[in-house]
Amino acid sequence: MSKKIGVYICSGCGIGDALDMDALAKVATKEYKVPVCQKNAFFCGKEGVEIIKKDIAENEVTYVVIAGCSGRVNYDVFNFGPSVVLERVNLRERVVWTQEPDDEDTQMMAEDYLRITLAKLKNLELPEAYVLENCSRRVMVVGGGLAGMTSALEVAKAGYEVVLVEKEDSLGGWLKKSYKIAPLNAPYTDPEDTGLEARVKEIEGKSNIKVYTSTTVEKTAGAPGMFDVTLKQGGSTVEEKVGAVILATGAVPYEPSKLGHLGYGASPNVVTQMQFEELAAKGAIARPSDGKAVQKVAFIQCAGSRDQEHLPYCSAACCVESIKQALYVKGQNPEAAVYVFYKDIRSSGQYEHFYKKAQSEGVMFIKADVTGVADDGGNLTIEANDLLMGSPTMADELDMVVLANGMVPTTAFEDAAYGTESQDEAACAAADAAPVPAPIIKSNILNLDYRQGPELPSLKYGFPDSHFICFPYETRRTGIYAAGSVRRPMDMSQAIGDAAGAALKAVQCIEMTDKGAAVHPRSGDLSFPDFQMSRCTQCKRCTEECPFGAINEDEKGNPLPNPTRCRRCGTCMGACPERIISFKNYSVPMMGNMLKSIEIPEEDEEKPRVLIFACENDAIPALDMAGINRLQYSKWVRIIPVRCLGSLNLVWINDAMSKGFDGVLLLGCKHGDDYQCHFMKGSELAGIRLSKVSETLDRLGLESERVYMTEINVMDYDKVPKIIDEFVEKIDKFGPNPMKGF
Amino acid sequence: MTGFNVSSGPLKYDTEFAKEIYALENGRHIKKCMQCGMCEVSCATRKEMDYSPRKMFLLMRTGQREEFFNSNTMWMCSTCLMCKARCPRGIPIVDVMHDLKCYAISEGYTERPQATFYQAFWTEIWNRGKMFEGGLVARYYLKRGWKEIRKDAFEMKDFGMDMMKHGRIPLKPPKSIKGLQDVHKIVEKAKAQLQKGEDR
Amino acid sequence: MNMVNKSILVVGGGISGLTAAIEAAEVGFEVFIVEKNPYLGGKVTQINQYFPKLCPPNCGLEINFRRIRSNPAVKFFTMAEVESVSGQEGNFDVTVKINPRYVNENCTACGKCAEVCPAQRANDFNYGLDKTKAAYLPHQFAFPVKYVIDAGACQEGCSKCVEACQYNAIEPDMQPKTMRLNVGSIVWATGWKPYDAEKLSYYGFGRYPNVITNVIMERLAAKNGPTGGKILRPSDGKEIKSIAFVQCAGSRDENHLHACSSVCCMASLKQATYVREQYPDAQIYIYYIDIRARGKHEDFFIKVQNETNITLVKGKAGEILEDPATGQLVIVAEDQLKQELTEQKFDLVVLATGMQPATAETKVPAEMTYDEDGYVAAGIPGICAAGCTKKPQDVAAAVADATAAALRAIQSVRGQS
Amino acid sequence: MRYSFYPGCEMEGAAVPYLKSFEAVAHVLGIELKEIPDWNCCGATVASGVIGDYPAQVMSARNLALAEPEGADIIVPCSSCYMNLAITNRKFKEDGHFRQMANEALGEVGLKYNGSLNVRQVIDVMVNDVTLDGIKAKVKKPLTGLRVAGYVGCQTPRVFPWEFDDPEQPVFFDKIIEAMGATPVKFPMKARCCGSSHNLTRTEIVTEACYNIITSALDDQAHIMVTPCPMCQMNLDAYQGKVKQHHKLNTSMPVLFFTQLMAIAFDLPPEAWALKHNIVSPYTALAKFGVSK
Repeated sequence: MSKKIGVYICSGCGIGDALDMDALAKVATKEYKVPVCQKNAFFCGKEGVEIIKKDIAENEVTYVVIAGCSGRVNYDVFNFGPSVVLERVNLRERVVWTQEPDDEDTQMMAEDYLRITLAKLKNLELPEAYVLENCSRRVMVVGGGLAGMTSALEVAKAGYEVVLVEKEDSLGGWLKKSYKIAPLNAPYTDPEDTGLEARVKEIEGKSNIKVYTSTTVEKTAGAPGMFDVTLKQGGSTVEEKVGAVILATGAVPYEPSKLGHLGYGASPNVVTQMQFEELAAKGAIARPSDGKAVQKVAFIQCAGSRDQEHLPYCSAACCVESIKQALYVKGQNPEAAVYVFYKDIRSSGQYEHFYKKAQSEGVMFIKADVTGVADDGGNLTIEANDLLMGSPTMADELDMVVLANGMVPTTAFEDAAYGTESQDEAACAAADAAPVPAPIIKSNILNLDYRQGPELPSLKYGFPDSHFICFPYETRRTGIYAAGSVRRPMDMSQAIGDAAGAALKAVQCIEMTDKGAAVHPRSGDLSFPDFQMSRCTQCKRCTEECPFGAINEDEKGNPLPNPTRCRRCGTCMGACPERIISFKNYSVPMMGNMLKSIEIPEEDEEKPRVLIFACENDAIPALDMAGINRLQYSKWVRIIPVRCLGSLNLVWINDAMSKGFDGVLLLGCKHGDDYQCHFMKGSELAGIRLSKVSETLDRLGLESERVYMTEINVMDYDKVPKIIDEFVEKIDKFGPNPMKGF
Repeated sequence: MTGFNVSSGPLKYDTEFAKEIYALENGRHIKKCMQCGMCEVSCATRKEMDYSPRKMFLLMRTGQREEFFNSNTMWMCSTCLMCKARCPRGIPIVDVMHDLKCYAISEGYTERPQATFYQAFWTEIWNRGKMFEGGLVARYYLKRGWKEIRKDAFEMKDFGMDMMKHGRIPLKPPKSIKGLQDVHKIVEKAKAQLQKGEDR
Repeated sequence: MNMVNKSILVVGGGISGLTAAIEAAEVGFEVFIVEKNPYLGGKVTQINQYFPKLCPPNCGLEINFRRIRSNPAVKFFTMAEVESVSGQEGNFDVTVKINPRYVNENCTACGKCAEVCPAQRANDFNYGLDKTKAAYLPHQFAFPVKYVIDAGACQEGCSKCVEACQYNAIEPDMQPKTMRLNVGSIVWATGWKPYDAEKLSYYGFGRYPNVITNVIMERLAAKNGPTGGKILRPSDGKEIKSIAFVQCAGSRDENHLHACSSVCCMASLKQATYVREQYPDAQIYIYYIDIRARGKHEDFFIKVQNETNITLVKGKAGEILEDPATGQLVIVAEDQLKQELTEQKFDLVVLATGMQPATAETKVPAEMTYDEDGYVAAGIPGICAAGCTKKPQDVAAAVADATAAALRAIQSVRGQS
Repeated sequence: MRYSFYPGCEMEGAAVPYLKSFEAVAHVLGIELKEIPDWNCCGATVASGVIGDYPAQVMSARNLALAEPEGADIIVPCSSCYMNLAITNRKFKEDGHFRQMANEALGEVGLKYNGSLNVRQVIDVMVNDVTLDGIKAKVKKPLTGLRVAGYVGCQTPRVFPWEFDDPEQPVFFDKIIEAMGATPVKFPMKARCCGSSHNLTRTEIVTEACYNIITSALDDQAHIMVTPCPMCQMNLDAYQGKVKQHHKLNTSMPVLFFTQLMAIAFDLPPEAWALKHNIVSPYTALAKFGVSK
């Protein structure tokens, strides 16, 4: 495609009153020799758009630059199809609404923004998608329990093939051991049949689901659209090619042997929820010691959960499970005495109806601290402090005590995540609400052939959950989605919905990959990083820093990129000291040329220049918002958006300083425990890189404070002008960059 | 209302007494209590009551029968319906209090003046088909005895005089209704039905 | 057999509807969103921060809006409502009423109309706590970035905005329009509304100015709210020294919302952190029946408990009394762990009012079934519910549910072919 | 507007001014009253506590059965009577088993009730059938400037919460006061308990409750208080002397049945006001409306 640039300068919304339109046009036509440049007072109007469309059609304009409002607005009217490159120069929100009108410096700012964009276009190519030749359109689901079976069925019903892998000899997971499940449907009052048989039958009836039982995943290699999975079944192995993976291996009960203080082990009649479930499934619930039908049963909630010594978190499902099991006992014998000792009854949402049902059947719920469980010769006794009576109490002559012993994700299990010595530290750390690093659990589930570890990174407590509230399926391993109680503690009802959601994400990843497009958050982006391997020094920074584990390494340390794992954040590009990584529409030289296009006034003009690299996810909308609120900030700054601060290459700082900028400000997203960086580590990595810059600057005799990074979120639009002004003020105090003019 | 005046040793949960109470006409609704405490706050006579309803239910499940029946809780209820209207579990607490009154009377816990008052009131209705205030007062004091009359007579003097003076206490009791025997038959039948648990 | 239409209609442009629509579109399906407000984003646009991360909803919304901007498969209609649905899975005819915005597509969002507008209206975005002009941008982050005119608030005969607008964007004569859509499947995601707190007579909302609801608290704490983010008493604009959160204000209540609304415990714990940040010494009380901080949210519960001057009272707040002279409030409640009846004074009381599904009042125009609170219990082939139309849930769960709904909608249109 | 009329026992005793004024205003408003023949006591707040809810309800159902042949809804001025009859009636309508069993008991004396009637509280009838405009139309002597505390009492609004009014802060009674031209005051205690039948057994409960109610009305500068409830009126009126004495209160608060005030507003003859029965004198408060002994 030939590159023919058309520049359209809008004078509407007060732009024309504040700026010299002709001078702006001159930047395009004279400085940049742009062949087509038009002015109009209302480009977003029908006629304005027609002008542009006409140029595209008749004048063969392929690169359109609209200098007017922010790209957040009028995106729909300025849509000229995928074959036209569109760039917006934000004169309105970023210049006119934040600066003095009709002022020399405002004009200079506007002209610089036009220059930046035109410089960008010089270096920008329309990306061509990385399209796999044989993109696999199959989904592998690991785990054949409730969530896994649900995911498999949902994917299959959407018309895709499924490979369902279960390590046991039949499907079902916990459902196999369950007598019934908590209600999934209104009126949410009675336990329901597990529906296991029907589900298995449905799976068997689907020709597009291939089930492997007694099978584990030995290795998962490749990338979305082309995962090569080695399955191990008995002594033999099978190879399967799949496009996406759903991890639905669930959770396991917390190890009851650690619950000796609640009587576990002291009597066979102290059982876990799961053991009780198995007893119920056998028929009449009888106590293990002598087979006597139960008359008096007590449940102890939070046995392990919500306990800093054991599981600091709430296991989310146990309250509802105990309510269900209490109803088993009542169903078997309405006269039976059933007690539930609890901290808080967490029958959230519509499960309130279920709680009420159990109460109506006569189950007694007792808010109490259990102080001991004793075996008094066959029968059990619970001693407690009844918190609502403010009195010590006891329940005696109990036939059984059931411990609601919570759940531990399978992704943490091999590591024996909690209850061991090493893990006590983790528990203590959690107590202090100190950051718990995201360890990659040494587990044995997916066995990813990834440079960055064999399993999904955990967020906390071994659960590989998303850190994003808005994006619960965000994953740090593209194309691999966790679903059900492995992801976070949840009940069965939630797990079913969760499994269907993960199914969509898997299918979506396949469709996007098939088109060569990125998935969330840069969904649809066709660009991908290109590695100029001849100049690679095997420093491994790209492979280490990629937040998504997209880049493997060969034995020599050469990066082996997997474009379909890539999320296009540019972290690798920022990391590379040799600057060999670039995207067609985002590259180190492109950004360098953009910043170099900015005119730096002579020192004696006393017009300092500060360059701002701003993350386009949060900082850019915040800057727009400052404009919408007409908040004024320094006229000396020039803002260049970046995909993520993680893509910041240090050479840009060098370039900026040697170009004569007096300071560089970096605006990124929050990092740390509650990070908001959409690429997880962008701002954190930028911070680390910058620490190296300051040494260099110091060595050059430049104040290291001339380069400063700070974190803002989208709502900090009111703070951003202050941040900018304070930084500019500080730079002002340092005086001009001594390298100006060199 | 106060905290629990109970022994310091551990109290045993006991479902037997609870079963007895659950078996009362509205007793089953008690099971739904989630111990939120709304009834205590809502009660018009909370300052007088020994135990709020929710605390009564706790006494019940720890089997403290004497403490339960000796409390004044049910007798303090003034039927203002606030707890019933507010109870988030929809427990008709007022109706439960009716049951507890009935049960207390039938179990012989009739020492409280309110028990006398209730019985006197009911006798009025039973005898006439209607209530006659003069008759009620007479019956009440007859049953409570001289000591109480002497104590109250002074207190009640102004009230009685005022009411009389303004023509609001008829001197003669109203005539019994014609269908008094019908009322008796209906009530006897209904009580028999209730006894057999046919009401629900 | 009828021709199968492969497009999907999503009713409701809140976080659930947006998610369902975008997720389906990113699989490659054409999607229509019908939203009754003049902007997309629904309730979460009015939330200051999400729990437990305390991050701003606009961050995720901006990303979602960017996904819409870059995906021509998503089309949306604001100020629109579904009037009727006929047909069956694979071929639904839907009538959509589009209410007049009085501002057409020419709007550049320059703001001139609002500048010259002489009339004011109560700002529903801030629950009436402040006013906007009759010509207004619904809120700063509003998407689409287009002004709206509240014709009911206009001064009679006024045409100042029409004259001021250089782009002929204002059409005072705009009429409601009816539009027909043919789609293969429908996702119903009309969400929820806060339960009417005036029905909780014992709490005095509506009578006592300093009794507010949790959704109002979000606006008070929000930078783009009526107080610029400062938590102040509505009665006199004063700073606060004490505040109480009243849990289960309407939820878990046979007289009001039967179900637990599942988000209010976490929401109040979160709002306690808003208060703590602005008032390091303020006394914060939380009256509760059970604290339902499920799963990993327990961490947040512990974090808040560890703050100083936070008191959790096990006992439902019974009633609130007001001293009309000072606007001070007294909460009467039973502190059940201490076995005593308490009367505690506060400057401000926040009622953690629960969720009522929109479908409690406005049913789906199809043969759906509902549970006792009005949540959709079961759909019909081709129509499924998503998010808080189905059950009370927090944002993360609603988004997961909406993602699942997107798949079911796709199955409906795929399964038909 | 035709109704079967259930007066209740109090109307023949302590609440005689209620009966007199109610019958008079009902006539003016076009409310035709047909007294239920040979009605019996509803059971008050007491019968349930002695014989149980069910027998008490069946007893009060006799009144419903006697009224049914007339085919008109039942109007009830007394709040306790309303509570018992309305709850019983609701059970007949909604609980098939109850209906069957109760009719079995009523059948003992040849009665049957099909649940065809509605039991209506007098406020409900005034607001929804007569309508506020209907009341306004009959006002000859608007009570302009009279500040009135509308004491609804506890049971009336709470029998069926929200069915025709807010259970704790009812508004319709105030609207009736407004329709008479008077000014209803805020009066937050308007639906709090007056102590009810504790007057005999524990007088201090009543005096304490009445003190709080009266001072709430005084705080809001009410000139008089009106109520639709016989028990409340008696406690507030007849025990007011005691309340004042006990709490050293100097101001009096006349407490009228609202129909008495209505009779004045309608400019009916003094017999209809029936003010001679009031213990706390209302004459000073009402003097400017030409009310005197």
